[in-house]
Amino acid sequence: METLAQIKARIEAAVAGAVVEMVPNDSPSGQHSLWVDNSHAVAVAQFLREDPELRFDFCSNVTGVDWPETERTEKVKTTRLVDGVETSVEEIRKTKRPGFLEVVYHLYSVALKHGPLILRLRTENRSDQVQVPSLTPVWRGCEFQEREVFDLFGVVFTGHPDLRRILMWDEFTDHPMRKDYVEPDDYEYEPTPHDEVLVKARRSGRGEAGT
Amino acid sequence: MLGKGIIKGLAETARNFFGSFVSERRLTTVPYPDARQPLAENTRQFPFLVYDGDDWEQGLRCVACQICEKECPPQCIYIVKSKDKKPDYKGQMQFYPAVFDIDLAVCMSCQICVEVCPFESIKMDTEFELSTADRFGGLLFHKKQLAKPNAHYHRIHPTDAAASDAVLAAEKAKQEAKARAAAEAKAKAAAPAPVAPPPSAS
Amino acid sequence: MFPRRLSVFILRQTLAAYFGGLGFYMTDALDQIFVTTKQFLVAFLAGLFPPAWQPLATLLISAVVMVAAIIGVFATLFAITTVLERKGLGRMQNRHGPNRVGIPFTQIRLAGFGQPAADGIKALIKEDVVPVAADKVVHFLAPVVMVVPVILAYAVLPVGRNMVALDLDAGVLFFFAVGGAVELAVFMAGWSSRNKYALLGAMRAIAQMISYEIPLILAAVPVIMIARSLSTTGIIAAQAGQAGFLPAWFVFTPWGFAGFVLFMIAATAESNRSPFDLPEGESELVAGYFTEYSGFKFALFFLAEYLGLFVISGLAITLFLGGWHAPFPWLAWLPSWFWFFVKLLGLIFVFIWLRGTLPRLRLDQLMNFAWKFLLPLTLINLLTVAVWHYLSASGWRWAVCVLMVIVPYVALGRGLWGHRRVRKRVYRYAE
Amino acid sequence: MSIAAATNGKRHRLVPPPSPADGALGELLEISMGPQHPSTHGVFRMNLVLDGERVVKLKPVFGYLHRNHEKIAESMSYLGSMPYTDRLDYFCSLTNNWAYALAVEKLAGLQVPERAEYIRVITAELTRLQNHACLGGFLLQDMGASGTPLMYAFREREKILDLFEALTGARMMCNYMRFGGCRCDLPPGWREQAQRLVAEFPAFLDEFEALLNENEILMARTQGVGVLPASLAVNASISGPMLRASGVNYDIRKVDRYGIYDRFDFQVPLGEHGDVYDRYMVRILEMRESLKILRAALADLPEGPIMDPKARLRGFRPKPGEAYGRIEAPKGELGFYLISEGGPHPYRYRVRPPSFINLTILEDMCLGQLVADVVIILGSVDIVLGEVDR
Repeated sequence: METLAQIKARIEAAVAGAVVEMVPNDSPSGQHSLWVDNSHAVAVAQFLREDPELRFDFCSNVTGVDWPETERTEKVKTTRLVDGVETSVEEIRKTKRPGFLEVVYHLYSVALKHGPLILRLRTENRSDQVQVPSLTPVWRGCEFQEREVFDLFGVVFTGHPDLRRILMWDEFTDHPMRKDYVEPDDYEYEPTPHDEVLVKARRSGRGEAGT
Repeated sequence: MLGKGIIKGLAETARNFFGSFVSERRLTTVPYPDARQPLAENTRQFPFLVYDGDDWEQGLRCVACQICEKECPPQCIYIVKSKDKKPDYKGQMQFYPAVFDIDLAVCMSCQICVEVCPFESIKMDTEFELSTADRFGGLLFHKKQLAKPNAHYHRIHPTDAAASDAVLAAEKAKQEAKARAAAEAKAKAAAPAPVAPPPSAS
Repeated sequence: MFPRRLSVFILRQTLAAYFGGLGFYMTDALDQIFVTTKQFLVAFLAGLFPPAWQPLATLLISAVVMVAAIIGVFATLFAITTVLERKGLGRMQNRHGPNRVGIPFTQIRLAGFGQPAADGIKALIKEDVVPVAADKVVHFLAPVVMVVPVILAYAVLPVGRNMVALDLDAGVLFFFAVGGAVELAVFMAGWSSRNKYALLGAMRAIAQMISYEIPLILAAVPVIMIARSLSTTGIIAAQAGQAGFLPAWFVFTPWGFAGFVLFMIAATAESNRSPFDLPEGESELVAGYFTEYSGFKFALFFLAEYLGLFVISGLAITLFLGGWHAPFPWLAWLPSWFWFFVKLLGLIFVFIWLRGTLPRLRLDQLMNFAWKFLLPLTLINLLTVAVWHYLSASGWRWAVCVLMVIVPYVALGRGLWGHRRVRKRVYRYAE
Repeated sequence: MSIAAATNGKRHRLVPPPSPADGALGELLEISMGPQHPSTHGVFRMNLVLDGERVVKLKPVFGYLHRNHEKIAESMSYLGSMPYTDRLDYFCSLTNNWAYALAVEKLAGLQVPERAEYIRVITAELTRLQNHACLGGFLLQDMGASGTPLMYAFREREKILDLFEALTGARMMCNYMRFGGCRCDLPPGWREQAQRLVAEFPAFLDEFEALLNENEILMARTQGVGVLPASLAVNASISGPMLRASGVNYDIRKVDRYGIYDRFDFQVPLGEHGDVYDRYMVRILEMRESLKILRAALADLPEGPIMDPKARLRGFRPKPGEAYGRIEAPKGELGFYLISEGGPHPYRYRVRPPSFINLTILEDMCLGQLVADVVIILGSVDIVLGEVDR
């Protein structure tokens, strides 16, 4: 398989106006990915599937990732002229990353037996601009997985043939895989001897995700 | 010809029909409460607490470090640490669990508590006939029900129990050597040396 | 030891049967024991009535005694068969089968033969659930309508020498006519339940039972042609004696063997047994037409199914397997009813064996099988029996008739599954 | 047929669903097959629209067993999720363990010792054997075979589960593999017991094949039913034996060569027609190939450690980053996608469940077939609801 940079260059050459960005991955797995802009995503996907040297005909895995708005405080050492003397000052810089939802596609090639190529699509925000284009017309295998992402994350796939909830029931309103999801009242609740344990767990903060 | 495969299949079932009367290999099931299949040595069902000696309360190896409670994936363990301390098998003063409950209705027999326990105190039992009519309390096992002697552990998992005893013996020997060294140092220095801190949770 | 004593006994009885010795009278009495008991019972009970009423009373009492006997015997057989079937299937599947239920509150397990009692009690005390939307009257009547014709069919079934409830001249005709009423009950059950599975099951059942009734009857016709009788006792009488070293049963002729196999296949389908159990195919239609039945109504369906199985096996025995005749004259000292039930249990075992082995057919294949395979074969079999009748007894007759059976079988078997060739496949491997 | 040419349409379909406007349809019958139905392999539901007994429309409905495994895993330590993976595809807990361990090892850069790799291959292939054997049984059960093939398969499965119990302590919920190795070494005598099983297994396969392979009813029921062409199979991300039954040579054991699969000599059986019979036969033939792998692996099993010394049981915090690890599970491609933020919990934990994705194409395969075929097509997909619903 070609390197990711080469693929990126070829996409940009083949699909006019496509914005493709490399997303590095620092872990030992070294699986870097490509972020594609929403308006050209289908064309890029089409190209990836049809190109005789890439032939990514097998969309193995589709999943969502929720990135809520985060405020990162970091201490940055800067040099500044204080009273004419250059001194290094520690400065607390707050960076605010707006929240968004991400859809990750893992592509493989059955014909040429290579992969994975990881595509990422991102929504504008987490509340009202949650559309990304559906890649189901390109890879049929995305159908149920995109439905699942819609169900659990609330990403709306434009162009999906049958966008309904798949794992939760139709009347359900929230999206449980989001990081800020709050469990509704459990109407089927009944007391068990296990309750004390759960209360304790919740007190120690273990019940919440990511703590 | 039509029917050849069907006749082959019929011959196969007939062979099994008669075979099941004569061949042990074919008839693998046993009439359960009357006959039982032997359990493998590694078999695990639900956790129990090991105690040394005869008194289950004194000999309990658990020091209420609560690691298993933290690591338990379905959170079925509930421990309350004691206020006071009692000597453990090494003679060191340790906390002990004032309450140690395991909700076996929630436990999924994953053995992670056993793996993370640094004191060789929680092990997996092979008892599985635990059905009860009491939905709310029947499977909530308390410290007394959970405590079982080391001899029981030796009976159900002899290899593991021997290894576990060896680990404890080595630690005890280390501790004694350390105490001896400390005592010698103390004698030499003739000054009060600090007591070795008890191994605490993580 | 016991086996030796038994073998001595068998030898003596066999010799006695041959030479008309001392044992003959004894075996004859044993053979007719139920007949004489009935006569005694009827005479005794009728004697209690005033003389003017006695002819009518005799008739009535005789009928009641016979009905009670038939229901009692075959219901018991049903109970035993359910256990035997589960045990047999279990053994084919390398399991023990039911071996728990015995006498309650004791450790006596009776090898599991207490099971039908437990099942029966359970069925009786279970809640009888009727769907809200069901047609309640029809829903109630269906199991009753199902059982009645099946029991009626027993009237013409000879279970031993002189042991037939009603020796009709048109016995076989009566049998098929009554058997046809079962379809009505099936459709009543399926329709009245207001359940889609039940409806589909009922539709399947109707299609299947009507289709298979034709080959069933046509497979029986050659026997009627040769025996020149529609009476069941007449047909059995035509199979008495020996033909060479084999008994003179119709199954030991080419047309008879073909007829027997065709009859059994059609009978399997008629009684909704695997591999033709589509109307109740549990993996597709949950339980088919009796999906919405529970408790004792369900038990009645179950009973009717098994009674139907017994009676149609009984007819197969009557038509092809020589009825209650012993296979060899030197075994004739065993009572006739014994031989009937031995043959019946043998056929039941075949049904269980098929059930334990074969997967189920699909509906269109089932229909193809009936109309494109069984029906032509039964029609050709009519020709075969005519040829058999008009050729003189010789090796030629055998050869011609065997060919007339085998050639159409192979030819029709080839084209059975339509244009699609069904065959074993060879697979390729990739490195 | 070139794959690209066949997939040029907007949405890839086998049979266009007939609409009532066609005029060919009579009154339609809607049936909700499941969630309580004997042959939907759990709490699976299909909303069927039938014309007579012919399927006009089929919508799979699931989620009855949904417990949000992924969310649970996000609040759990990395190790704590391992026993939960057992419960995904509860028939094949060891391959689930392996896929998860593989993904975490990629994420954290752990090396698995050779002996542990051999043990993983052995347990995974044993898992494959029992899964495929039981699948054959379940398929025949769906076809109405009164449980005989299933019981034969279960008889052999018991022996494999005995091996699992001796090794891991549990028959089904093994929870055996750890990041960087395996939890414990083989107990004494295990290898010989496994070798005995491998030696006896072909006899079972012969018996199974004699019972069924040539059975005319089986062939008539399965051949030409639920055909899935290769191009559609690839486009719909079908994986595992189902993909290979359509004639696509794609076995992750061969493609990724994960673990030590490049050391073993085995072949990949391929179907030609992509129908239910091919799916059944490919699994039967795969069992024979698995036996080859097992024979070799049990013979060359080296001595040595079974855990990476770098691996830690508690306080395991991989560096930030992400990894996707996949293996050829008995049901298809089982992948785990993990994102770490450096904490003790995964930031995102995703299972790529093969049987869930293989269901994508269920409607296409069933259109125009009969109700009885729907059941066996579903059976040949080989789903486990624990994994579909997660």
